[in-house]
Amino acid sequence: MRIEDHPVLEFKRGKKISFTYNGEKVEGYEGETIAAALHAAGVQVLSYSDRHRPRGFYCAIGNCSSCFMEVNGESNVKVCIEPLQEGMDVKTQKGKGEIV
Amino acid sequence: MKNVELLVIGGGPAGLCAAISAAEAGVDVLLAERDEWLGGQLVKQTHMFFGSEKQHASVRGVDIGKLLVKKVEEYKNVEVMKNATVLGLYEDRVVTIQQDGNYVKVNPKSVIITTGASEKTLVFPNNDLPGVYGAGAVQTLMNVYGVKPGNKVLMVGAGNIGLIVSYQLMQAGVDVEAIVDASPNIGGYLVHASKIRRMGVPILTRHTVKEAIGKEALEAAVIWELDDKWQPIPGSEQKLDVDVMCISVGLTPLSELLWQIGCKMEFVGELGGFVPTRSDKLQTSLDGIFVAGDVAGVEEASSAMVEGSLAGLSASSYLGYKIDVVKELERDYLNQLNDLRSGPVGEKIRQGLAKALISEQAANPGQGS
Amino acid sequence: MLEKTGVPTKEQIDSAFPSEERMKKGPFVVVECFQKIPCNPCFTACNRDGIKAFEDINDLPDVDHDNCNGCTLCVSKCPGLAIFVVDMTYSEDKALLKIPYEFLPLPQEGDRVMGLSHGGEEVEKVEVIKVQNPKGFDKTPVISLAVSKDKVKVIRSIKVPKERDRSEDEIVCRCSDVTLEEVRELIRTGHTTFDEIKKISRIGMGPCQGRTCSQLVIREIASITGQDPSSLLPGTYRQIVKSLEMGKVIEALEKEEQENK
Amino acid sequence: MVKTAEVVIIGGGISGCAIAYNLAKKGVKDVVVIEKGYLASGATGSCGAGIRQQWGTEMNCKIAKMSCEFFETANEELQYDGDIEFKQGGYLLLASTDKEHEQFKKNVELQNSLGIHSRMLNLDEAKKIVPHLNTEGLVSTAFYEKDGHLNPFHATEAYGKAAERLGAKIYKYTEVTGIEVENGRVKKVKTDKGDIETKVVVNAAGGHSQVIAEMAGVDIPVYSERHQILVTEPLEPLLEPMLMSFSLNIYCQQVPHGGFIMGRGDDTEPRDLRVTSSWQFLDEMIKTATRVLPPLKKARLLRQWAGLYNMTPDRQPIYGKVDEVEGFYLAVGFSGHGFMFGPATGLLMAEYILGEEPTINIDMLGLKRFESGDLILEPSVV
Repeated sequence: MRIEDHPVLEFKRGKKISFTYNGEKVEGYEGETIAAALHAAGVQVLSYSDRHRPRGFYCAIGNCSSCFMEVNGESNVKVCIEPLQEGMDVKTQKGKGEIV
Repeated sequence: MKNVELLVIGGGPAGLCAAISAAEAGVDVLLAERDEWLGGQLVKQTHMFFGSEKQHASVRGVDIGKLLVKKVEEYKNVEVMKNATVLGLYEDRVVTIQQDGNYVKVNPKSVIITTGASEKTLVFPNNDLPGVYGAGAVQTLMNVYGVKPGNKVLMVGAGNIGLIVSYQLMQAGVDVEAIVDASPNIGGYLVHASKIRRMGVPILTRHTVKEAIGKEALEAAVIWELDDKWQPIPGSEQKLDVDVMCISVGLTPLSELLWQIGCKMEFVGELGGFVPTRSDKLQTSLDGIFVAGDVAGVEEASSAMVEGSLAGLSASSYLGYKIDVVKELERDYLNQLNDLRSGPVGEKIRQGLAKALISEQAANPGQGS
Repeated sequence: MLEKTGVPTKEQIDSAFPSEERMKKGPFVVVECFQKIPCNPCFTACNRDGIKAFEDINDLPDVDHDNCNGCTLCVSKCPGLAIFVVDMTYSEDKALLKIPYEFLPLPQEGDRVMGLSHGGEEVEKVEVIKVQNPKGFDKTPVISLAVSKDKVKVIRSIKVPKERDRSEDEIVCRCSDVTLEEVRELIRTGHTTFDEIKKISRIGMGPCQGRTCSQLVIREIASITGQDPSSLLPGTYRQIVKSLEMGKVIEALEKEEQENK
Repeated sequence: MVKTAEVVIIGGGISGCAIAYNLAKKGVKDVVVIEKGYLASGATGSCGAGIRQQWGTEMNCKIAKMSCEFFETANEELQYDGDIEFKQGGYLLLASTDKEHEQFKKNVELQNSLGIHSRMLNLDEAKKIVPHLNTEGLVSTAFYEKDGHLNPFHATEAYGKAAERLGAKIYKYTEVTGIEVENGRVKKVKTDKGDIETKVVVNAAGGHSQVIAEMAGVDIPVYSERHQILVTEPLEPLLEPMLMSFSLNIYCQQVPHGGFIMGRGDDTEPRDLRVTSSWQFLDEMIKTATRVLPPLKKARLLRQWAGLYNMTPDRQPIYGKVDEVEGFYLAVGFSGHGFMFGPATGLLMAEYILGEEPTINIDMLGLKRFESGDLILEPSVV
């Protein structure tokens, strides 16, 4: 799903890093968001709403609430704007988040 | 709490130009940008801009962004905060900001709000299914991060953004199955439409989405035709096998901060929704609060840049900076804006602005000009 | 014919209609009861002697069109659903036809639905003017339809599209999963500003702060109430624009304190 | 709009709607409610919406108990097709000083004597109810499990709809512009949508009650000040009861939707009708809340707002007539607890206006008490 050749743009990707998605190892690049890395890996469903509807990102700029995931144990993280970091533990969020 | 002379909220084309123009006048500027990068939507624009040389016509948006960023960074009196979302504008003019997750307060003497616009959306069955994305999101994903949104796309909306993003999708190697628009006519520039059409992409006016189909993510979309009363025609359904639906049904000014602080607002449909009333020099109804760009009315990036420069100039004057050529510069910016808004395509903008403009005296009763 | 197919003959139907003069005077009842069975609720329902007294419970109802004013009381009472009301004076080109209808989904006022004949054939699209379903009708709703004047003897039922109800899937507010139908229902029950709808439904109170939904809601208000969208306020915007971890405020305050020392 | 009415109630908050409902239920035909915005758009809709029976004066205890008992069956009683979301998670009041501890003990004694079975809990017992409570600096707590919280918009809507079913008329988005008084009697209520002739006017205008009273030429000893609130993003259930501390100046609870709602008072607030928000409130509120319930540090703040407290000198409401203007009645000055008193306000005012035998005698809450100086100060207010 990554664009390799583009007629106008050149993508200078950062260092390759790995993180876990629901326990499985996934690779992404430094400098991209969690949502971008997951999308490149073919993951579209990021959370399930209160009524159990599957949700992906929608705005990709942190405006809406469609992309909440659990990151390193923290709920309600907007992964469309959250930078990816080496070793992050990312999980699908179901319903409302928790703080303990 | 940090005291600043001028806070510019938003580092898109309007904000960058505002910061440059004020810095040039000698003002100490703090520029707060929500994203990790400056340039706003320019960063995603791979196409060449219209307009004239003064607004960098025939240069690609992404390169205009780079030019402006470079210029801003040359000024010692501009401090840039990236990854910094302004959270609140309070009545004592204190501004709270979240930067890299941290909470910061600043106390500016003057503020230029250039927060841009946000995308409108649509309601249809399963409109919240993963794979149904805003056009801006698709642009960010592919032009900032180099990730394809999917393989086959239905574009909803044939305004400039819908057309441009369709073109960009094709450049990224993604198939655009069709572009639909509920209106009887294509809303965007026709040259944009033609360059897509000649690549074999159907543009279906008077068509809209009936529903999205899919269990966990988008698997198909059903579109149907509308009659001249905008009612769907049963039996006209077409099912398209797409894994991405891109919603591009217009922009509306992102005006929350203006409401928070109590700027006078007016609904102007031609400008995308509620906009602040302002003088022709972009002073709002509140002393020392200026606006520029899409937040003042949705237009093209070229006008946003000129408005930014003008607002920067107005804020400098407000802060007491004497610029020799201020009248000349003002006239130049106003003339540029007039040019960009002249002609048949600018008709709507001109009508809208007429409703939002108030005299400088009325905009700012405390400050004689 | 009636005996073999359930469809009455033209003569039978004609016999249920009053004179031309009477038809011009206003609403009247059409009782299409052509078989003697032991039944008289129509007589009992009428409180103005519109149906003449039965000598035998097996009598066919005999309508006194001078007394009947088309009040509709008997329509939902007829166990055979054989009573209709027609008003030829409804408008220049349309007549009002009231029919009993016991199926779901019920049509909604303003819907355009297919009118069906005695034999169930599609006749013409008709507009639903009123849907009456009060307790007293005991689950036999009466639907008022605007039909072409020459179809008052033809249309006796309607076909309401049974398309799967997709309203659950039309999401206006992602934060609180509020659907379009929920919003429309609130508008129909008198909630006519964004703020009012926001408070009662939580739309716009979630983490997106109304950025995604407010324009959709305002458009619905405008279209249902017929107001100009420019006269509708977008609701109150309050600090803060984007959610903030409370611990970060504490950190900032501690830092501030240290700097002040 | 109607031209005449038996009773015109000014204010479509919980008080106004509950009074309208009770009057209509008692057979008054033409009851009209005039509301400037939408139902509950003023103080009712901006309040913390807690329901507490643990009060320090007999009158407040009685009124609160009566109201709470009504809310328990309000969905059915008012035939509401929605849900008022009444959750009885209790109120846990935190005592930080021995003095406060003693006051609580006194209050509990009074409450128990009135059928409110509150009790003192030591800190270990309190932690069983709120495991994440930071007990540092606390002395003891008082708890009553029947206190709780409900949704102010749905509660007011339920009353309004029920009143309308009984024939009352509610005019939303209608602003009262004047009250005509002739020969010491109310005669007419003027609004921006037309005038209504009436012999009875009820001032239930919450934060704007003094403005309405002035229109009838009446000076009432109340003032309004803003109180601010903040709410977090919705979270999975974590806190069952409302937490409240008078000395720390905080109330904090998690509503059924998942958000934490918290507020505090501020003595330095100017006495006016502004409902803007301040960053100073955020700072102070967050400091206290995260101290009382440390996991809140991880919670994300979503939004802040403010509403008006309509304050009286003794922090108890003013119910009843005004001697100088016949037909002008007051249900004002709730000092921050008008919402939780709503059902009692509705019933007691209806009885009072119709001259019926009162369920609770409210004479001592009349306007006269301020002349005689016969004040019993409510000690337990945030």
